[in-house]
Amino acid sequence: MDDTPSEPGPASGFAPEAQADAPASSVTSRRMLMLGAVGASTVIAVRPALAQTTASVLNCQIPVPGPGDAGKYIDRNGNVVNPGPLGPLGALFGGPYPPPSRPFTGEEVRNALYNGMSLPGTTYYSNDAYLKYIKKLSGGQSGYTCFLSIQNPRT
Amino acid sequence: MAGPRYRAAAAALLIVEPLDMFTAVFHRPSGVTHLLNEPAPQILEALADEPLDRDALLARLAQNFDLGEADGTAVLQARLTELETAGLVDRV
Amino acid sequence: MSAVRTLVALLRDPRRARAVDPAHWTEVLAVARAETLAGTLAYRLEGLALPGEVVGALAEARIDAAEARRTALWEANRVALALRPLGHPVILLKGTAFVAAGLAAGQGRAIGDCDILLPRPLLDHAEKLLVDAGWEWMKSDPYDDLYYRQWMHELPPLVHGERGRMVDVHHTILPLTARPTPDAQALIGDAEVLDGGLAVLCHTDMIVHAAAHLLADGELAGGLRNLWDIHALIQERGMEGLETRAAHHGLSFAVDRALRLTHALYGTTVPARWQRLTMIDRLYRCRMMAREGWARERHKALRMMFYIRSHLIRMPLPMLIRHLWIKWRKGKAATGSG
Amino acid sequence: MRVGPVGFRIGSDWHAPIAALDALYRDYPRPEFADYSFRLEAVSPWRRRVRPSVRVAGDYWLPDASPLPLAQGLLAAEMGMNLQVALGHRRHLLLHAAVVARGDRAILMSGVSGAGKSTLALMLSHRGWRFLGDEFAMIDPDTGLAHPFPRPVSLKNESLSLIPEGCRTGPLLTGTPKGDVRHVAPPAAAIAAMDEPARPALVIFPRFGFPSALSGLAPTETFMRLTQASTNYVAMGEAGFQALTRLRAQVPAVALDYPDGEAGVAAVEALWEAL
Repeated sequence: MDDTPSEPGPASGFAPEAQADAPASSVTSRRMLMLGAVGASTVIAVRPALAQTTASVLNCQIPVPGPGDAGKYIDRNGNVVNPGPLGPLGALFGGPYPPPSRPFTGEEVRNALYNGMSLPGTTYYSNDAYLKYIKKLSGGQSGYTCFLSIQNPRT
Repeated sequence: MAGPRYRAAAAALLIVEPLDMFTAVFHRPSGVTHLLNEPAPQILEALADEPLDRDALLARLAQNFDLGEADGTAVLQARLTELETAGLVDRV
Repeated sequence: MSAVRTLVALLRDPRRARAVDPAHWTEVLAVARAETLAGTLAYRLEGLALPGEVVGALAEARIDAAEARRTALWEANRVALALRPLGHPVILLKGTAFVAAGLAAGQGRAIGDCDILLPRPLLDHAEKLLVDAGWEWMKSDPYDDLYYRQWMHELPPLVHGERGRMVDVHHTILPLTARPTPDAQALIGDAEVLDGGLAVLCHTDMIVHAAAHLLADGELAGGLRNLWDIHALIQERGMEGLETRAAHHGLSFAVDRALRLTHALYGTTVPARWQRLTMIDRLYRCRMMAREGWARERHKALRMMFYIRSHLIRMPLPMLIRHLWIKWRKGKAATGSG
Repeated sequence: MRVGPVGFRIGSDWHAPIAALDALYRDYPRPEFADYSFRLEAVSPWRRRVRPSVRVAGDYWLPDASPLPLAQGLLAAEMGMNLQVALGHRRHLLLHAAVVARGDRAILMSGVSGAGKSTLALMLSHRGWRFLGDEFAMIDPDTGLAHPFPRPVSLKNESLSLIPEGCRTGPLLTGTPKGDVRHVAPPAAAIAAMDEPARPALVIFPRFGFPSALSGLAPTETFMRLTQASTNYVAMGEAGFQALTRLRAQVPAVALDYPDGEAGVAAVEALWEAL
């Protein structure tokens, strides 16, 4: 181990002021340098902690589907589709599933995603379909901010 | 020829804070903080003084470090692409 | 004096700041935030001897503006990088252009999306390049998508998957459905090239665009900010050649009105013929200043009128009716399910 | 009203939430100037009287936030204040943390809702510690000092039984999105000292309801946890990076699991003694 974990020192980095003497010391040690794998990543951007932007995040809402798709159903893969031939009965036969009667709250979605609870008023299958829909949300869609805000890596 | 030459963002554009195996870098033009893991900080260091193409960079790194047996060309290209996307290196 | 009037008066003449009492500052700040003019105000008032709390709040607005500037410039840099294969400079519009060109109009300005202008034949290629570089479509609705492509002056908005920033790729500065049809070729041909694969409209086109944006393309929401752009552009670099250029683009009426309004509100230096407001101008001014001390909007009827008008300007009546009908049905379906 | 360095102007369509705020915030100054304005508004005109329902509208707000019933107006006001600060404040680096101090040295206890930081801070404040806040640690980027932001503590559910005797409290709010909630005004001394900053001396990431455990953190982990705990780290730009790296480099940080409040207080005080 040639790393000193806590104290930042010239040996560990490319801090500009360290450049004058750093190369010499790294040459002598010729330490192993791992280039990583093609698919791996060695540059990680620190993102805004949306989880913390407000204490009321758990009170935000995620409509399923968004207001632009009102009346549409959700298929088992989480896509927004037209109602199936069975209409609401599709819920009993593998979908597509009718939209829930109200938007889910951030807290409900978080519990469903991370604590193994079902979304209220759902069956095992419709729960899965709605969650797939929610996971696919992207910027600009209704509920996306809310969804981002519950992505809290900490437990 | 090994394609374009790359150079690291100017030192004045970066604030570097070595942590442990990671290095935190604040990139002034974007306002983004990046956490860099080996070999990204070493690549930036190698590209700080003069622009190098990929093969020259590999040779430079091999001078200073033991890169092991495998051919590093493809992996190094992946690293460069990653750094370029982040704006930490650009092509000359 | 109402807070919005004070805001305008302070932008016009910062020396009046000393006469504002603390309680009124609270209102002025709320209104300035609602009009996205807080940063602009903060730069205008920088260095004045004001109460400590007010100085602190204004400093905060400057921090925000500085970050907005940084983010906008970086986004422009990334867009230019992605579009490098086009071999054509990326013409920045509005706020991003002001900060990239270092103009006074960019001082403290809030900047949202990255608006760019490209020759229409390059649009498809540009879209592909942006998508390859990590931008994603955000409109999932086929009607909206078609509407954008067919009738608007831009691609459907693209959002960068990682940075979350939106880029609007325009090929002209007004929708194709609108009556005036600006000369897009001249806009592009006379653009001033900057470093880094970027460009901005020439000075007169910037003013014409700002006026068109203020009056012909919007419901006048954020009107005070857009009008301030025009004021700052003229104060910094004059208005020589503006009339001719406006006429060339068929936008004289918009530019004339913008000049009259900016003179009336901000005291912009303009020749005498733009120094008197018409009756209709007064309605515009009233609409732009329709905010009370809590920054809530006032004059509902007037706002509604401008909303309808904004659509009338953008498209012919039969098409408008169809558009509103589709939007209404969708809205109704949405509330029905909620 | 003013809390620490921040002034709020709060308006409402109804009288009740304002009266509740007035009572709970009796000891806070009422300056003329406010940094942020927001209102508690009816979701629509007829919902002022029929099943009245409150939403927050103001300088900063979230489009996705769902409304609360009028009976929970106080909670809406508290959320409104959090929202203005979380989204608008740029003068300090904000960390989601409770802060207590002895003399001029402070402990930052950072954690998500439910980590027990509020309860710990309240208990410590009744054992001779100065209470600087249970929501946000405000770190001055120039000095590195933590500025007090001592709002009332909001206690939830099982913590409600821990409210010490003789505290000023708000009404018990039942059935809120966070369960049963009651706000407890901080000790008067904490409010009186709310313009006196303290130097961070220890950062703790507490976790309530786990067997007692204490672990050190690698620099990167501390760094990441602090960025994740900050509501304005990215918006602060370079100043945020500088403030956060300085805090990381100068102040020791530990993760603390604790089974109950008593054990938590004992562990925090033991850590303090060992500094």
